[in-house]
Amino acid sequence: MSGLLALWCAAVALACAVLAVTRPVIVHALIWLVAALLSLAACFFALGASFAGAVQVLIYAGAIVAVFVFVVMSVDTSAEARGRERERLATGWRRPAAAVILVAVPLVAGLGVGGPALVAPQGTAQGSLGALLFGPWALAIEVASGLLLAALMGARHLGRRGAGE
Amino acid sequence: MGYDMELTALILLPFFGGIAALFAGRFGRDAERWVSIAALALALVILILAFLTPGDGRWIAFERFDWAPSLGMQVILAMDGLSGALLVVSLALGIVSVIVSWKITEHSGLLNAALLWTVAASNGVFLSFDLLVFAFFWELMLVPAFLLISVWGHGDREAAALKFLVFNAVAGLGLLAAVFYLGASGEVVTFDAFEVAERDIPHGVQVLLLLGFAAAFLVKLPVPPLHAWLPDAHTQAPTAGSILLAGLLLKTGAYGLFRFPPMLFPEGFATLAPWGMVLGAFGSIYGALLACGQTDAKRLVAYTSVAHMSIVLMGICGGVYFSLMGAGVEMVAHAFSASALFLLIGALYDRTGTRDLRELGGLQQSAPRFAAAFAVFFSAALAMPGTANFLGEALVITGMFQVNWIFASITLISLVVSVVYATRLFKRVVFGKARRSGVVEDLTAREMGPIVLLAIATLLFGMLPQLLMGALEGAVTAALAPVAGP
Amino acid sequence: MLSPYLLLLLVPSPPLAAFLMLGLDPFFLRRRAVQVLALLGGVAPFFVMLPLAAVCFGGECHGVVPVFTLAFGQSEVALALLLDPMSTLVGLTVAAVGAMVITYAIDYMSDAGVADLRRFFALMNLFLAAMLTMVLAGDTITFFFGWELMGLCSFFLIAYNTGLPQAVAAGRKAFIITRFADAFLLAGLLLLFLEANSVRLDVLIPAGATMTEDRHLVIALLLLAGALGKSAQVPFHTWLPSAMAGPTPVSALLHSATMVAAGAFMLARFSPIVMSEPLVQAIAAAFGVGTAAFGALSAIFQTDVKRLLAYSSISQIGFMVLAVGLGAPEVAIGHFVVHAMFKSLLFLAAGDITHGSDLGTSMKAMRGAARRRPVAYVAYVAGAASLAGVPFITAGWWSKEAVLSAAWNTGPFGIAIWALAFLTAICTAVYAFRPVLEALLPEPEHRSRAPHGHPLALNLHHRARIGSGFITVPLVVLATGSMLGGVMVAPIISFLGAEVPHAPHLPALLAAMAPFAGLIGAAALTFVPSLAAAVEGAHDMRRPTRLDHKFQIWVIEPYIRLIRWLSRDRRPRDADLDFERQVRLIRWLSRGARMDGVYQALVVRPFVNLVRWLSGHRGGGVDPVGSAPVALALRLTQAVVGPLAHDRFDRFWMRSANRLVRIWVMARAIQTGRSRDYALGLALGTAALLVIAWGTTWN
Amino acid sequence: MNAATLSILLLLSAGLFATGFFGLLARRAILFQLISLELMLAGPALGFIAGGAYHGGQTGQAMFVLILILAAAEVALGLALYLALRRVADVEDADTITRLRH
Repeated sequence: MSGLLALWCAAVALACAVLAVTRPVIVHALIWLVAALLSLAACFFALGASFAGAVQVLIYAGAIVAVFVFVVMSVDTSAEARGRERERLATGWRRPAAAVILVAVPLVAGLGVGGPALVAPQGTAQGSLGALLFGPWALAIEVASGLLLAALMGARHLGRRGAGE
Repeated sequence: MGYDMELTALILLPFFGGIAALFAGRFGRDAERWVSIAALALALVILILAFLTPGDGRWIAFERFDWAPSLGMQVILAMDGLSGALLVVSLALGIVSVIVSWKITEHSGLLNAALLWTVAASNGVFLSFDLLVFAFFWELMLVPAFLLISVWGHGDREAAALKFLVFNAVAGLGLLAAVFYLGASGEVVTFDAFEVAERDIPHGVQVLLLLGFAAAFLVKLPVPPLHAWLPDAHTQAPTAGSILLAGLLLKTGAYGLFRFPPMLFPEGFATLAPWGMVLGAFGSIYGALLACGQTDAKRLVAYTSVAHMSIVLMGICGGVYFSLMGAGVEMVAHAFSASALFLLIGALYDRTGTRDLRELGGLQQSAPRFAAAFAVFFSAALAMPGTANFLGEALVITGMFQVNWIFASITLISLVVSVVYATRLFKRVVFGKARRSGVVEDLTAREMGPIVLLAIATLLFGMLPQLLMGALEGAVTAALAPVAGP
Repeated sequence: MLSPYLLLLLVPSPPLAAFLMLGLDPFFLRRRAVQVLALLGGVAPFFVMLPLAAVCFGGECHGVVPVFTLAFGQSEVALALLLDPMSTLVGLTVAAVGAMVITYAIDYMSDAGVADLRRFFALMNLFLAAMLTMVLAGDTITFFFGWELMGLCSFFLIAYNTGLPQAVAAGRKAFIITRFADAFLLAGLLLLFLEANSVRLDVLIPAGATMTEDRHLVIALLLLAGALGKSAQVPFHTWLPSAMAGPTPVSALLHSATMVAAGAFMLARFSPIVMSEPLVQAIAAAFGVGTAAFGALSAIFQTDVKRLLAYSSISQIGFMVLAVGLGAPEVAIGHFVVHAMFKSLLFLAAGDITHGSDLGTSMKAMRGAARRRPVAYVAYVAGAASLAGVPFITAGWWSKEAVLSAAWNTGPFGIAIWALAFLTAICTAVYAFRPVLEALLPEPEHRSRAPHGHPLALNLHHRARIGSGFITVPLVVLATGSMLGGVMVAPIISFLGAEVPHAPHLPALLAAMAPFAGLIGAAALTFVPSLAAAVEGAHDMRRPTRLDHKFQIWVIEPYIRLIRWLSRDRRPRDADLDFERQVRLIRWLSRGARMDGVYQALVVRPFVNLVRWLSGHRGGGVDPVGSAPVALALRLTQAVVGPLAHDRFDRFWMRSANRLVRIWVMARAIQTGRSRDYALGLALGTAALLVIAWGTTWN
Repeated sequence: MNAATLSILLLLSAGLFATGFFGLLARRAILFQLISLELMLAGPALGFIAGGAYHGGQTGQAMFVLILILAAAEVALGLALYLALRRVADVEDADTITRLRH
């Protein structure tokens, strides 16, 4: 049951994602992105990863998209800009599509055909995520935090008025 | 004789004097010139002192010290009358050339350095008896001379300098190859000319080696058909360069020929000497004829140098006492007279801006002192009795009569032709009316100094030849002995 | 005690010192100082010679003053001055003539600028010193030194008017021709030195005389050739008439008494060597008499006084050479002394008369001389009489008679030579008296500016200013010498140690008549207008007027018959052709047998062509021999290095490099700078990785 | 949850990734590319969570946390860059920024 729900939510997320990348208007695309991310959050809940689902909602759909929204407010949304976007997409989709197929076919085929025999499921999650993250994975977390710090500083630097002038 | 440094000093003094002159310019006006003159004058004093101290018979002074004994390299410097006379010539002409180029301000430090280095290198040539060191100085000489022509020359100076360099450097290879063979062919590797002279070299090898030596010497001499560099180099060189070329560089060729072939390859020399005389006879006429046809005064004098040095070659190859002595005297005499003519023509060029015989003239009226100086060296050029040039040529002719009267007759003919070109030069420059040159300022005191010096030298050695011939006696007998001996 | 011979050193010293002071320009001199110095230098040798001559005539006449000794090799070369009868006599003569000429020149040249004056007197003094050195030389080196120095001085002196191209050309010509002859002399002297191993005349001449080899002949011939050149004998004579472009005192000193006569002196000096070879002797005699005759004939037709005197010198020195050839060098010296006096007198007098004339030294300038310059005219008459050999009262007769007698006494050939010499003597009288008679003619009407004035007139000086004593005294002294010197001829010859030759009465009488015959001829040439015009016309290359009938019969007719006979011409006589021949003869003679043309064609032109060819004109390359190695090297470079210049390795590397560049250009097209394209690249790379992974790991 | 579900989930996650990838390549506006990047990160996140659920460990969620951090950093920098570009050169088309080429 939960498996089917997860499948459904994932399928919806995929559909929303397809819509998100093909909308000519940025606000629409952003809405569809939020939809896709929220569907994924539902999927995570269905799969029993409730922490992941919660974080997904909080950070992805909340924080990140909020940031997007701030930025989007400065974007030109005139009719001709929309037309330009549509025209760009109409003329330039074939080569990316071919490339994506080139990537996707071996990926999917590799997963599907002759993939490794899947180990039998071992029930629900055992142990605590926190113990894992702040135990054996502490180093990875530190690295990630360093990355975040760097990103923060970079964003601060880039956002400084007059930096590039 | 003890271990002295006087001969080394004769080479090193001008060399370091040149380096000093290079930088002296920033310490005062004309400082580089005074430094040069001081260095040369000091060397001259040392040389005269060396003359006055008694030598050991054959050599007035002798020095020997090791350099790289494992490679058989050592420095052997020896001076007899011949080298001594030529050293006097080289130092005196060095001073003259410094004085002559007094007014050249462009890179004057380097100019004086180049003059002094030329003198130093040719002094090295005149003194060295280690063949490798000799060859080293031989090639070294080309560098400052090349600079002199290419930096301070006139007209197409780069081409002339290159021609000079290519001719002499290529010919120098022959010398170098022969020297290396000589050094390496013995049981012990040595370049000591005295030791090499003791060896028994097969006749054919001697001829080959002699050809290598002769290539370098004959080009430097120069004798037709190897003379093509000389007129260009002389014409384009500055006055000081012409003086050193005519007075020193040509003499190194004659000196080498005088000294080494009879000493190292007596049999080979005896084989090739007749051909040398043929070349010399041809050159003496050919150079004189071409001198008659020139319109550039410097080129004319350059071709007379070819003719006179050919006579020297003939004298050396004659191999009898008179001809060798004549060649020695002619070498010294020509150094003075040709340099003086170059000096005069250079002074004329400074005033008029032309050396074209068709444009000059009227010196007699406008500049009597100039004309008188011309007259003196004009007489020397055509071998007037009383000048050292006559003594040299008469002695060569005497020797030639002992060897072969045909060569003597040819030399006499070249004497007659010398009147044709000399009077032509004189007529065009001194007589007649000023065609383009206008009124020429007479010689200044600074120009008169060297000219009087050279005139006195020319006439002194002509009137009192004992001074010169006594000095040459030893070298002449040494060159004579291997040929005449058993 | 010092030997009196040491005075010998002092003989050439004063003029030499004067030369040094004047010529080397050590200090400023005023005009008067220059003249005083020149005069002192010129006159002093005579006064130094006088005591020496006294010693010598006193009987002690063999002194050698060694100057210094050169030791070289096995030989010793001792330079010395020598006093013997010959050098005493000739030295005295030269010193006297030199003193007179320089005295005369003080006045004659007084209009020249100070610088030119200095140069002139410096060279004159040097010349005098050189001649004296040569005469007194005791060895061949000193001898040759003086000999050559004279040649050099003659070049400078003839070309004294440096602005005048023909004077300069004449100087060069003189110098080159005499140098050519000197080469022979030098060869002879050097060979002699090699034979005798000494340069001292007192050693060398006896040694040379006893040689009995072929070399002896060669040496004698070489010496003879040297003498002929210096003395302007045929065929070397051409330089002397041209040399008249020099100022008159130069001609008087160089070309009458000293330089040209030096050849004769040299032959006399070396006569023991020359005389011991009969062939050389015969050649010398033939050249001497031939030159004498030729010079006299040429002189007759001259229209310029100085040129006339130049040919006269050629002719007279021919007599001296003849005397040496006949084996009588003492007679030659006698003639030398006399000739020196009267010839310099003639030059000086003619110079004085023509001085300042618009006509230069043309014969016409002599006209009216008796009125204008009586002293000079009388002196000229005296000189001319001596030259013509008027019997008894002139010195010339005595010395010439000695030469003629010597010829007569030599034998059958001698009589032939005598005949030729006799005819020459007649011709001599003709040309000697021509200017004398010309002077009696009235002066030309308008003497102002002749349109075709003599070129020398360009540089003329005007009348003398200093005081005529400087001109008159030399003229009077020399004239006296020319007239009364005859009494000295016999003593001179015997002083030199020979007998005065005496001919039988008949030839002596005939010879005595020669001057008078010549006087008639001269009168005919001067006063018969048609003849005078013919001479003038022939010289000017113009067609002459019809010649006088008598002259036609006696002189021209035989000549034309001779020509017709020689050329086997049997055609009827053609008057125009005959005229043509006459004119051609006179013209030929007046131009010195056109030897100049011959030299021009045989020597000068080929020489110039050769030189021009060698210097790149006339189709040759510049300096063909010198450029040959260069051309060879260039050719070699082209042949060997040329193909290698397109280096295959180099080409390969260059092609690879080009290809790389092309690839780089293509590769660069991928690099668009657009992040999307890089993303595409990433995608493709990922795809490829995935395909590989699919093919490997998962299987 | 069985293996078939996992396979389908993985396929869907691959589809998400491919969609994001397509968007990255096809869109020229920088904001769209950033959105696409978010999707590209979301795909693997789904894969990790699905795998974690299947295997029953916490590692899937741990990896998701890392991806999340990455995504946050990327968005922060990307948007800052976008704003800087807008401000400096008034650029919103990624293709016009080609100075890398030079």
